[in-house]
Amino acid sequence: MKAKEFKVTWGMVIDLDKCTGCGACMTACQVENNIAPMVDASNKMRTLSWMLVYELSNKKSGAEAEVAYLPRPCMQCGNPACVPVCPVIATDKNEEGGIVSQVYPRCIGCRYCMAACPYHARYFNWEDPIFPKGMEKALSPNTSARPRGVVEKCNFCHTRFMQAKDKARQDGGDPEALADGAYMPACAEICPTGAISFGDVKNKEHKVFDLAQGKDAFRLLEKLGLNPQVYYVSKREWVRKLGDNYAATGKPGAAKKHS
Amino acid sequence: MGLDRRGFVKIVVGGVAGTLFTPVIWKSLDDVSIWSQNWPWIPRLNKGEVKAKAALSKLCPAGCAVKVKTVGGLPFAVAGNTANPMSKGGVCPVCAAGAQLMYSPARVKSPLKKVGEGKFEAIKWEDAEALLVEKLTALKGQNGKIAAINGDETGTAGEVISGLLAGLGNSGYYMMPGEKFVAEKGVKLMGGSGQPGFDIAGADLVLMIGADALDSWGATVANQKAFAATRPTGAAATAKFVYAGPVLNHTAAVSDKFLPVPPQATVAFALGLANLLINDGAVSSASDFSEYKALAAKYTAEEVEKATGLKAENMKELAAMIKAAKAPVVIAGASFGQGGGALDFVAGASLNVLLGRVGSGMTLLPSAPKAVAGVSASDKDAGSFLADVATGKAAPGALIVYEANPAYALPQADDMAKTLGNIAFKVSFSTYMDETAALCDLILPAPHPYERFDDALNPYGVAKSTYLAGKPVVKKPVMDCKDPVDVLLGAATKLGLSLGFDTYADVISAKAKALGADLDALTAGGIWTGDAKGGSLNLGASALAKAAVVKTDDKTLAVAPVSNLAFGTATLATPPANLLAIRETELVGKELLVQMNAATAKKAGVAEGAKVKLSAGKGELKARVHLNEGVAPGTVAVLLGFGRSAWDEYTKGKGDNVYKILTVSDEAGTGLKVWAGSTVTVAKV
Amino acid sequence: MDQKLQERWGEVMEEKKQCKGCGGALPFLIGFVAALIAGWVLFPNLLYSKKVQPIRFSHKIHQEQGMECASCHVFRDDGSYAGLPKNEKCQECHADVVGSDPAEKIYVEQYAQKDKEVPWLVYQYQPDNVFFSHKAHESFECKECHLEVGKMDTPPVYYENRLSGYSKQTMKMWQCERCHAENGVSNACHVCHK
Amino acid sequence: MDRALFPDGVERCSFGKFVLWMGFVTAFFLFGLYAMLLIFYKGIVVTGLDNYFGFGLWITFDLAVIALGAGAFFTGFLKYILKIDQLKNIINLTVIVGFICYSGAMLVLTMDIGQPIRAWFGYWHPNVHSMLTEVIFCITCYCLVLVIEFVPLVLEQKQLNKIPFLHHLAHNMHVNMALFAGIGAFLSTFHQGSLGGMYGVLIGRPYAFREGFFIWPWTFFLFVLSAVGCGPIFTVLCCTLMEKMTGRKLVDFKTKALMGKIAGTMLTVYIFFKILDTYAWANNYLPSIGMTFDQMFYGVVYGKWLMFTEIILCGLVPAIMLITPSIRNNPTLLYTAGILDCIGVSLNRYLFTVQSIAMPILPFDTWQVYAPNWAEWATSGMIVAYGVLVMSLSYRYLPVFPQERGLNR
Repeated sequence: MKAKEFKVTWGMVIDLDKCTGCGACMTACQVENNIAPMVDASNKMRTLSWMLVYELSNKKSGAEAEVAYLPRPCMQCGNPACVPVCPVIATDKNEEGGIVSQVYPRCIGCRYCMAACPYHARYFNWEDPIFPKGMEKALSPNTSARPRGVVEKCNFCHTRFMQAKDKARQDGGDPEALADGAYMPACAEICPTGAISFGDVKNKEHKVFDLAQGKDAFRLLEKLGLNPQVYYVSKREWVRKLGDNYAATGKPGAAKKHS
Repeated sequence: MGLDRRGFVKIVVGGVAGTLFTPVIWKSLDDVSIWSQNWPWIPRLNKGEVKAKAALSKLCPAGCAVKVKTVGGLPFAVAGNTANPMSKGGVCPVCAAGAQLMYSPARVKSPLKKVGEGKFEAIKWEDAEALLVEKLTALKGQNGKIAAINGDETGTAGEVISGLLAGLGNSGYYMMPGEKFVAEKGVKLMGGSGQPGFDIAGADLVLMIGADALDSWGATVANQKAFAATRPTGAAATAKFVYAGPVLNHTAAVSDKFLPVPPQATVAFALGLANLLINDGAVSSASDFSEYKALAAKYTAEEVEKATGLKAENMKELAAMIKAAKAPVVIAGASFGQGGGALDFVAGASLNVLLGRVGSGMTLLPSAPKAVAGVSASDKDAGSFLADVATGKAAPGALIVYEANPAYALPQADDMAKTLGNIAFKVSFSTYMDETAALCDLILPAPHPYERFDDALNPYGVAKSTYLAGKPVVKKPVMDCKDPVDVLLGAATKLGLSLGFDTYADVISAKAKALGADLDALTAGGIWTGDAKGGSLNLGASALAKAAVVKTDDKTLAVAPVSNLAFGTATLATPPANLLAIRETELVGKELLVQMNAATAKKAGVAEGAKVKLSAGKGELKARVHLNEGVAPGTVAVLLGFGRSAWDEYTKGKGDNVYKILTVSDEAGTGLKVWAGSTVTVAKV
Repeated sequence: MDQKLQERWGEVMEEKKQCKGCGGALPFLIGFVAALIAGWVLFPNLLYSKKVQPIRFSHKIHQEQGMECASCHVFRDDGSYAGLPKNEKCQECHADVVGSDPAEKIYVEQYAQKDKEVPWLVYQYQPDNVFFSHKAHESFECKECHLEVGKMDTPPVYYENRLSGYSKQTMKMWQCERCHAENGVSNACHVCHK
Repeated sequence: MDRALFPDGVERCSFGKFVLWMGFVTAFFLFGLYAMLLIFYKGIVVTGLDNYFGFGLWITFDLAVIALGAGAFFTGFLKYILKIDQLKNIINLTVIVGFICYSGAMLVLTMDIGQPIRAWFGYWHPNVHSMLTEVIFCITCYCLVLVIEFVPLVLEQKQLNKIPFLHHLAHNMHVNMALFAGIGAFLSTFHQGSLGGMYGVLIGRPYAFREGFFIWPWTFFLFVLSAVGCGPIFTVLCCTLMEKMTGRKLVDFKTKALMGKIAGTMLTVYIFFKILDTYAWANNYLPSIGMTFDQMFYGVVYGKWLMFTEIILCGLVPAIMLITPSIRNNPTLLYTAGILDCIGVSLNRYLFTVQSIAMPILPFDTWQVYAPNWAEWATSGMIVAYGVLVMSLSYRYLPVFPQERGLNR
């Protein structure tokens, strides 16, 4: 399948040197997207975490020890591994902005997309969403509640994108060319250190345009050729190295695209 | 001609054929699939207009100025308030979960009266208030019979409580031991007065000794914003951050340098650094400089390495960084925001004096005018008080607990809880069924921050006098609760004493007026800031001289409680929406993982995953070991906020409570109760 | 074996003869027609339950006062659509009974004054998983998608599907898709789903 | 007492004994049934599957049985299209085995998906780019074909066959069987391939990803070959097992050996390309994405030994054994080779399913270990029990083995 090109490409640039790993993004994400609280949430094998903050270590000790925190939303790959495999078109990458969709009423829960995604960005609803009595009154209007048995994932808080377009229309602006900051996912909006920047990586007006091309910018598993729309930035080489696979020889493999 | 088998068959066949040309099958199939896509037991979304209302979210110790998003009037999410210069649009992980906390299963739903061990019955408000008044009337006028513990450092509610007590002829008003409390003691030891503040935004080098300034110390979000401002993505950093503490925590993770310093070695580290600076030519006009110089000289590279395990070059490198900095600031504090000795503070603060940064990097806040006439801030801490109760030195007949959880969040927690239980009448003003409330004879549910008026003056750490105030976001509380201050004011009237106010709202507007702040602007999400007074401080040499020399022994390990704001605070168990933030290296099922580095583990004879028992004093804590090279030598790091015995299914019985194994000791020289750097013995089980 | 077969075959022939009576295709036709009637006439009545609006709201009267659709069904500043007005809006005129219509009296006494919102039935109900922007469809006439209630003195009956719980008028996905396709608008999933 | 229902001129065990045996198997079946109902009621949260292992025992089981069931289409192809008449002695059995494997696999699949009610979406909203869509189509269609192939066998049951209509029906179906065999061969080839393709296209899973020809990754062809390389011999093993249990000769050894030869030939072709493919993957593809062969394996659970067992011990060895007449014609060795062959192919399916998703792709991630829980085992066991039941009934009442009378005279 040939990867589709878009005029607008929503992308994230996450500054790993600024992320303290406080977890506010995970909370904001869970709230925005109506993910029911999980009793045993430290067991990451059964949780729903559209946004998950990984802890990276340089494996040294004492005064040399360093850790970095890596927030992992859905990469919204330009050449997604998950979309072509879905047997029922419950997910597509078809809309201006290049956000990979996931439609819960269509998904049959075969989990083939989960097997396909190397970022573990896709999650399966093991159980029906059970909110403590009364807490359903605090449901966000932006994401429909999912039944058990379907797969879901981060969609850059897509409803906020739609709302931003409506706002633009209301104010007589161009919904297809939103201003920088007009559309912000919950995680980017709430991050107390502003480690997460968001915008159109193809639009010079948006600050992510330059950030994504910075010399310290990199993407996860670039060599697999999935062409993610999420970029990371770190001045620490060991962190950048952990962003992609390197052969035991230490030499990076030839940047080879498969599509 | 009757209808025989064959004819019947024909009719049926015709019927089936005909049905295929009707919508019956196809429409039903379609509708059933639609039904399967909207199962009736899946919750439906709320409809209506989406608004964002300014609120003061005092869920975290400092309080976040936030915008609460509502749909059809119901809060559902939290966004930062970009207009507020303190939080600048940032939100801490606890306040981010605020909307869901309104419906937390742990909330106290109505006034409760104890009717036996762990059994409560719901009662009406008038009965509850009557009961409170009755008990207080009985003890009115007998000093020492009525006591109050306040866990809210910043709210004006404290003034009302102490005012009430004073009115009842009692002086037993105690604060939960926070860092502010210790720091003010430290400032006194340095010949000054007032609450110290630290100007992170204005510094080009920030040395944090113990203080977890970017996750849980002081005005966290403001600190994070100040840090972020010096770290423009894709450009050069404009300030350096160094963290010296027992654990490679969230603050250390983003700092330019992390220096592992065991909790009990803070003084040695600071004075060792002072020594290097002085040798580099640093001088101070402070009266006790020569004394200080002589003292620091004792902390040679070898001494420091012995106490901290830090190599000489690490210290040299740091000294050089400080020397190169134009506006350095040193922040000293316990790594978990309390229990630190005043000397730990003095040692760190003295570096600011030495570097001539008092009044700029480190400030002193003037004491603010009071709203309630004739009350003074308390300098007595709940820990010492309960210790006295235990030993019979104090014998209160009634105890009022406001926004505090002493049964959980004081050293040797189990003892504290026992002592607490022995007090005849205990009333807790609490939003949630916490460990202390569960012990009380009367629980008066307090509103959630979105349901109440509240304010925050000078959250610890701010460089300038700062005042925030908030008003309710929702029309009426979702539970049958009343504002504690309103209740107390009502009680006061019934007890025949007037504090000059009927409601907390009145108190707050009086406070605002006293400060010269515009209340409407504040409740709209604004802020009031006054200026900081400089004031001269000495180096606290005479106090530091008494600092106990660190004793190292092989049988025990220093325990470093690690605070992670997302996991909640002393007065708030992990919010349901934050459970995801707990890592599999921190909690497995119901087992807490304590962290130590490989060398320490080897010394203690334990390995990764080993079941261990940490014990000190009468307390013990069960956990598993997780090896973490980010922990200082000879130290075991334990996460705070676990081992809850009340609250809800999401937190109850998960992990173990580190407070249980913290032991109180009297600080040499100051006589202050300290428990940072207390030691534990580790045993395999 | 062959013998047996012969006999069976004979019986079969017998039956055929007897059956001449019950006229070839007639029964088939009877069944066929019966099914058609059941399917097209009875079934719809069974499938939908009829409901009436809590208040006999007359769009006609309001229009005669010179009101536009947009005077009550408004866009908010953020571009979202308010849909059916809330008491707040209605009370601008109906804080107290102003007319003679009994329906108004009911509204004022049972809802407005009790500060209770009217549980209007929405003919174009869409489920939670649909995101529909009225703003994006502003250029269309309301009646192109909605029942033309403007001239009605009595709101039409509300038909609720017993299986899916949707309104009979709820627009189906294929209708949305067709219109999008005809107007060259994207049919990507997230254009309409959330 | 049920003697009247037996095929003409054959002996069967006593009814009591038969009931006992059926009861024994039914017990397993019912336990599995309980697990299945529990899964439909509570969802697959009751299984051992998790966020890392969306695929597990069930998918492995499906792929394995579908491969082993390949005897049906391939033998059918040889018998009806290539007219290798000797295969008529075993063709019925291959059909029954195929039918059991495919119907069983489909049942497992409906359990495996999170929303069984929406299983039909595969037809209603197909995504033509997805190998899985092709699998859903072909498997269901081919299962129908197998039913059609199975029906005449049922109709030939002594009593049923007395009804002339059914008799003629069966006869006519037999006459046109070549057509169905053709369709079956076509469908099967494709979904066997698509099952391989499913993994081959996983660009994010270096262990499984393969380049290929046009839209088909190499795994597409390898899966077809491996299936036909084990299907026929699996039927032989089933037959032999039945002979051992019933104590009656059912198919002459010549036919079995022929099946062995067929499987062996295909297996040899397969293993040749499999080795080429593995070599190219390790030396070409992996370096191109900066990974090494060693990174693909971990400890014992995911050790290299698995791959060597699959390719050498259970691939190359049986291949050689089966194409060498002297070895093939020795019953014991033939069956040993057959068993190795089947293990090898099943192991191949396991590795593609589990190892490829157990491997950490994110450099800061770690290997995860997967263990199926009782619910998965029970339900898989239910399918096996179901197969045994169908097979037992067929053997007792249907004329499955044309040679049986002769061989046991």
